[in-house]
Amino acid sequence: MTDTAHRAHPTPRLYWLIAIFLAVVTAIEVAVPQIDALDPIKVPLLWILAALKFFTVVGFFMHLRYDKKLYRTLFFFGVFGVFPLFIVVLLSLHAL
Amino acid sequence: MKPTQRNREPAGRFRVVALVAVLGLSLAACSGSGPQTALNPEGPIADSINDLWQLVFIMATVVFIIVQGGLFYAMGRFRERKDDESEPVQLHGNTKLEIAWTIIPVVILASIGYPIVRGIFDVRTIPEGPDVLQVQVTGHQWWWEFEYVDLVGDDGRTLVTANELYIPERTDVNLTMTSADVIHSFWVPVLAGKRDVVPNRVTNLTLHANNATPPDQPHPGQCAEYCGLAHADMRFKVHVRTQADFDNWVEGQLAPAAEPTEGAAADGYAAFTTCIACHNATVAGSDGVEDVGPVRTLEVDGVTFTSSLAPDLTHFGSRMTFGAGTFENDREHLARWLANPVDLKPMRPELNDIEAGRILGMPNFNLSDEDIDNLITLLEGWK
Amino acid sequence: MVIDTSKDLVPARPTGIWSWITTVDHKRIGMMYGITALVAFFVAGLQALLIRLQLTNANGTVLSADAYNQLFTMHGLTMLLIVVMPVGAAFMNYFIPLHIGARDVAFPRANAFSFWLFLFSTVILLSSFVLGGAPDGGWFGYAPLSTQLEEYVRMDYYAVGAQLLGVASIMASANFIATVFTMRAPGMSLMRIPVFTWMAVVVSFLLIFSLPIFGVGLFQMFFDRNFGTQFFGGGGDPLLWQHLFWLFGHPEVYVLILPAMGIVSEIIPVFSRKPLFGYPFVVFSGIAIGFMGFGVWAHHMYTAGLGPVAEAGFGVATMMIAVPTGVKIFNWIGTMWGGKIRFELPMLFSIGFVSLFVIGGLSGVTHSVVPSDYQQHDSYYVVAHFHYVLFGGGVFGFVAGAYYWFPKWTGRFLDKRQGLWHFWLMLIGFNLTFAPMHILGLNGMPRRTYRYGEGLGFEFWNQVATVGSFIIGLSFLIFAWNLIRSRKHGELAGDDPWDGRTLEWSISSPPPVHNFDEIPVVEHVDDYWHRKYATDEEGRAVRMPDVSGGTVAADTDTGGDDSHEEDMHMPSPSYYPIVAAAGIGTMGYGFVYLPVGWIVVGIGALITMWGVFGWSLEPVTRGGEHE
Amino acid sequence: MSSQAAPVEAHGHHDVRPIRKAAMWVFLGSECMFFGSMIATFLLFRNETADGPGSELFNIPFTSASSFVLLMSSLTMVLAHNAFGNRDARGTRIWLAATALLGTVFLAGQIFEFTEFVHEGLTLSSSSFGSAFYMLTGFHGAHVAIGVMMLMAMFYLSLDGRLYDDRGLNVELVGLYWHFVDIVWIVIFTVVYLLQV
Ligand code: HEA
Ligand code: HEA
Ligand code: HEC
Ligand code: CUA
Ligand SMILES: [Cu+2]
Repeated sequence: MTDTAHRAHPTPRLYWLIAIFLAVVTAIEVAVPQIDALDPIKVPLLWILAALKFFTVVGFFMHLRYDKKLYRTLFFFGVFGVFPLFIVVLLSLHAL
Repeated sequence: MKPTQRNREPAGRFRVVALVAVLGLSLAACSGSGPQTALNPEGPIADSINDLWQLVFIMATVVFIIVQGGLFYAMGRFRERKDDESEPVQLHGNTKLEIAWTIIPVVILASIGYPIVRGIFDVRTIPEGPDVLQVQVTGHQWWWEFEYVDLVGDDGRTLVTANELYIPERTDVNLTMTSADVIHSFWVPVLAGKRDVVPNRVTNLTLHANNATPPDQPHPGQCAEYCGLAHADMRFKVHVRTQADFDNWVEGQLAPAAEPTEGAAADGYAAFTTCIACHNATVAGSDGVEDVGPVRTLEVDGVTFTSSLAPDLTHFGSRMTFGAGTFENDREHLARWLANPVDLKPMRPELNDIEAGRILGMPNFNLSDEDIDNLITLLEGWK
Repeated sequence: MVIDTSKDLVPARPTGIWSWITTVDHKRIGMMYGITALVAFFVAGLQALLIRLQLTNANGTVLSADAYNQLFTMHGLTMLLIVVMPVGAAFMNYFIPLHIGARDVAFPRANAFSFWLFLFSTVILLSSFVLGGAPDGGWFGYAPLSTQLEEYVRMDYYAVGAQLLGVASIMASANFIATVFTMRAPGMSLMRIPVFTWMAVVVSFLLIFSLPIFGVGLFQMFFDRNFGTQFFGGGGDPLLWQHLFWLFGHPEVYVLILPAMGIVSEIIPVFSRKPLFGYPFVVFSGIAIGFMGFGVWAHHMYTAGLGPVAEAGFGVATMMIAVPTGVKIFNWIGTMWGGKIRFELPMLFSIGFVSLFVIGGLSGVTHSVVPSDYQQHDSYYVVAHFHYVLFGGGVFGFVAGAYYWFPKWTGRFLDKRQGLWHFWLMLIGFNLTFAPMHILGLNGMPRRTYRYGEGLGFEFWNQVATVGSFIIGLSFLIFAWNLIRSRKHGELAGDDPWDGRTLEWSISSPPPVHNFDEIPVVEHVDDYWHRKYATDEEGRAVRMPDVSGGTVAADTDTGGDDSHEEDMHMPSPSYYPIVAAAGIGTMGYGFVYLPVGWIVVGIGALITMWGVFGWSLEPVTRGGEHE
Repeated sequence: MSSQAAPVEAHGHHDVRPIRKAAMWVFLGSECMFFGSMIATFLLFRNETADGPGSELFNIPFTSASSFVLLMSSLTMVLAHNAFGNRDARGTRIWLAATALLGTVFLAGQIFEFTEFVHEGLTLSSSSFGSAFYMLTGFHGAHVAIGVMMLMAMFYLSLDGRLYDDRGLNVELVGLYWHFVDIVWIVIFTVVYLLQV
């Protein structure tokens, strides 16, 4: 029950690297709408980039990669639950 | 193993008899009764729904009998007996059995999947073609407005009426519907299932009636989505006519009402000036045909609906009922209506805001008995 | 009531009103949920009786339309949110820690806070009757009707009351989840948890994930009413509300039924003297119901115009819920099969549950047949369906639980003769009331109508229903009397009156404040049964000679000695939870009466802050060092 | 709300931290649904501007900058947590303050943005678009504000060395909450701003 055997925690160095990574992705995100050539894939691309940032923060800053599986299960119910539900809602309202 | 119980006690037998009796009764009770029933369809659409219902009902009954049978059997067979000291076998389950009773329902349900999907498309297909009668429906708190968009009179006006819908027999009728305020639902059980009438949206419903109704026995219909205070009294009638009778009716309705020139009706017409703040009537007077009241429209999703403040009264005399299909159209009821509408039907006229187009019922105008009498004569004369 | 604990390191049971107000004991909180819900049941039942009186004859004149609309709305809201959900919470509070071998829930003060917030929301909702009118938009408050009359505060009561109930429920659910996942006794693996507690977990997840959606809808409703936003009116979309509502509303109906299913899954094995048939199947079917329950919400919107494809998809998905539900039904019957069934009261009500729930479930399946539902939707057929599942299912299940666990709460039995009267009257009355509604609905009687005309043929069955409803009422008068009397004068029951299987029966009745003298070490599903019984070579149960039921807890030879606790500090009582909840309740009243109410909101916010700060600075346990 | 009680000894050998973290994660899962509903509402009304002002008001460079600020506050937060884990009270204090500061800057940016928009005629009641926009970003802002308050509470506790007391709320939980508020903004920034222009 009380197994608190975490994987080794990341170091501040890693945190800084991740922050730089996040900043770069953000820069790309802001750039994407400006580039006309990317227009056809803009929507999926932006979603993917957002997801990348999202899970980077969750995994490293929130330590979900290193923490108990229980937490992951609890949280991912919400994260992955919300998408299908509202995609169906929006489809049925002809808003997608 | 336990000794099998050969002789069933009377109690057990009684239970079975009771069960059969109850089931038989409920089956019998499930044949339709009353004019608003969904179980005696009067048209192909309601019919196809009913067929599906019967299929599912039988299926459900079979499942019911099996499950209750199993339950009651277990109750009788495995009850604790005084002479029996032994403990039961501690069985923890049986995976094969459990998988079986997971799979079997799946199969049963999958088997009605196809009829369901087909049923939906049957009922929901919007009929097309020149033979289809197009009617636009606007729901209001708490009455219905009907406009026959393809039926246009000499003066260019379309046929607008309220609360009583006339349709020809054996013809597809396409209702295009919206609401002026809150959600309502259009429901004539003998002809079709219900369909919500939603503000800001356009919905469709198909009606198709097999046979003309006797003049005094139209099909009753009712608003089926709770829409506030007088939801219960938001009813309507559907008159089915032979094509010839229908054409006759259309002709009558397209003609304007006559402006009375003498007698009680003329006095009534004078008093009618109060009413035209909300009610319209198309009247042929000395200076030609004129809409004496407000005529308003509502644009939703590219469709233009008439959306009046109150029911059109041009041919009020020809209606069987009023107050949204709730009261007999006779002098006695009308007198009570005009004396104090809220006394007959619950409404909230104190919240009316004519400017904003928000009407929640007809106010009391403290009309004199004489005015009331004259107004009734006027309205009853407008056949 | 006070037990002699003789060991002075065992906390004594405090007494007096103040001890209830400041209590953080999950058992007392459970009791308070239960009592509140019972009172609310009588209120909502009385409302139902008025509804029935009004509908007895065509054009009934007992109630005005206005009164009727408030009554059915509040009847539905109260029954669902203030009766059945809290009864579930009552059982969960009381039995989750007992079932998993814990001393309390994870966050006792948050637990108390959840209760008080629930209580204040209840007060807010019910007080609306005398403060400007109760909500009258139906329990699902469809927009734009619910946002239409800004001048009436009625639907503000709805928006605020339901929102606060939601917050309370989310907190309670997070608490239960944390409790079950992190505080189980040694050896109590997930697949050894009693089914009731499993269902509580599923319910908690359903609430955690569905209530926020409802919360957003309620905010939008509230903003539309008070701040001129255009979510549902103006350029907005009325169907958005329906989606948000039913995304909550449908999981909600499983929130209402799963605890009852859990209770029945506890009772049937005990009175069949056999383990639950296919425990894993029952557990997984519950989880499956939870998942599937999230995917079928639009079956309440078949007539709203979603389009044939969506309707077909939701129709088929809805039908499939019959599968995991059926698994439960069949496994219950399988449990009885080959058992030795004792028809004690809890068992009678459980069998009533199974039998009636099947009827309600099957009518649900007929609803899921989309074209059929075009006719049935918003007719009395739906009313029949949901009373069969909610009353025939939920209420029967909870009443079964009450008869089953009353001896644990009080140490005494409920009177059996009165119980039998209760059972039979309730069974007959229930069927007389609600079976005819199937017929009425199919014959075209719409629901939520305060009157119906003559000539539609509705009178006869309505009269039958009214008679039936009074028979139900009578049965509950008997029940109430039984509860009140048996608490002090019932037959003594001992600690393990039914030869129970789960851990709660291993401790005294009523349980001590700290639940377990020693945290038990668990080796089986139905661990307590296995301490009492072995099986012979045929697989039949054989009572083990040396252990006498009910005294196990006193023996100290089970479990390792390191599990023996030197000090048993229970969380100390605190009045901050009630202060914080009262602050939020005050804010609630303020929000109803905006813009004047802003002052009240401010006052409420201050009280809340006081509560929250006090709460966070207060040491957690009596023995706990602070600073 | 978030300061929950923890019955330490009552649970014997249970370590209470995982209990609270479990509850926090469940709460965050629940918040996903909360924000998901509002994001869906926004998507539904993204074009319902009633011929009034809409997404053309957005100033992407400005919002990008404030998004960046919030993103970096996640870095400072995780550094605070790291210092806290190393029992480095001074480091914890500094990084907590930095996080609260960055959060405040973000909030200030949002207030500035809102006032701009209102000037341009986009209000809560001007259109469904406005309603959905303000509701979503407003509730997010409220979350940030609550986060800042919790950070300041932690900062205050760190001043007299009470950070390590057993308490319902601690740096780790505040951190989880704070990161969550950040990742929600990642999605909002994409959906509301980037996808609309
Ligand atoms: C406890 C609450 C509860 C429960 C458990 C259920 C269970 C089910 N409900 Fe019900 N329902 C409500 C409460 C509940 N419902 C309420 C309150 C409303 C009305 C809300 C309102 O409008 O106010 C409603 C309305 C409602 C509707 C909308 C009707 C309408 O307004 O038009 C539908 C439509 O599909 C539906 C379907 C179902 C189905 C398929 C199930 C299934 O889960 C049932 C499954 C169970 C069984 C089927 C029986 C046992 C199974 C077997 C014995 C196996 C074999 C069976 C087969 C092969 C069929 N329900
Ligand atoms: C758990 C949920 C639950 C329960 C238990 C009940 C119980 C009852 N309901 Fe309920 N009902 C709902 C949930 C529930 N209902 C919901 C959700 C709605 C929809 C609301 C809406 O449309 O918005 C509804 C709607 C509804 C309607 C439809 C109203 C309408 O659409 O116009 C009717 C009509 O008969 C009705 C009747 C009853 C009756 C007679 C009981 C009885 O079983 C009640 C029995 C209880 C008592 C009688 C109280 C106990 C005893 C006393 C108070 C002592 C006094 C006794 C005597 C004097 C004899 N209910
Ligand atoms: C403020 C608006 C208003 C005014 C003015 C008004 N009415 Fe009405 N009237 C209504 C509304 C709204 C209804 C529909 C009520 C319902 O059935 O819900 C109605 C219904 C009626 C009906 C029944 C129509 C039907 O087919 O159901 C009659 C007849 C009637 N009014 C007559 C009159 C007369 C005569 C006057 C003038 C003395 C009058 N009304 C003035 C609003 C008004
Ligand atoms: Cu219109 Cu109900
Ligand atoms: Cu449902």
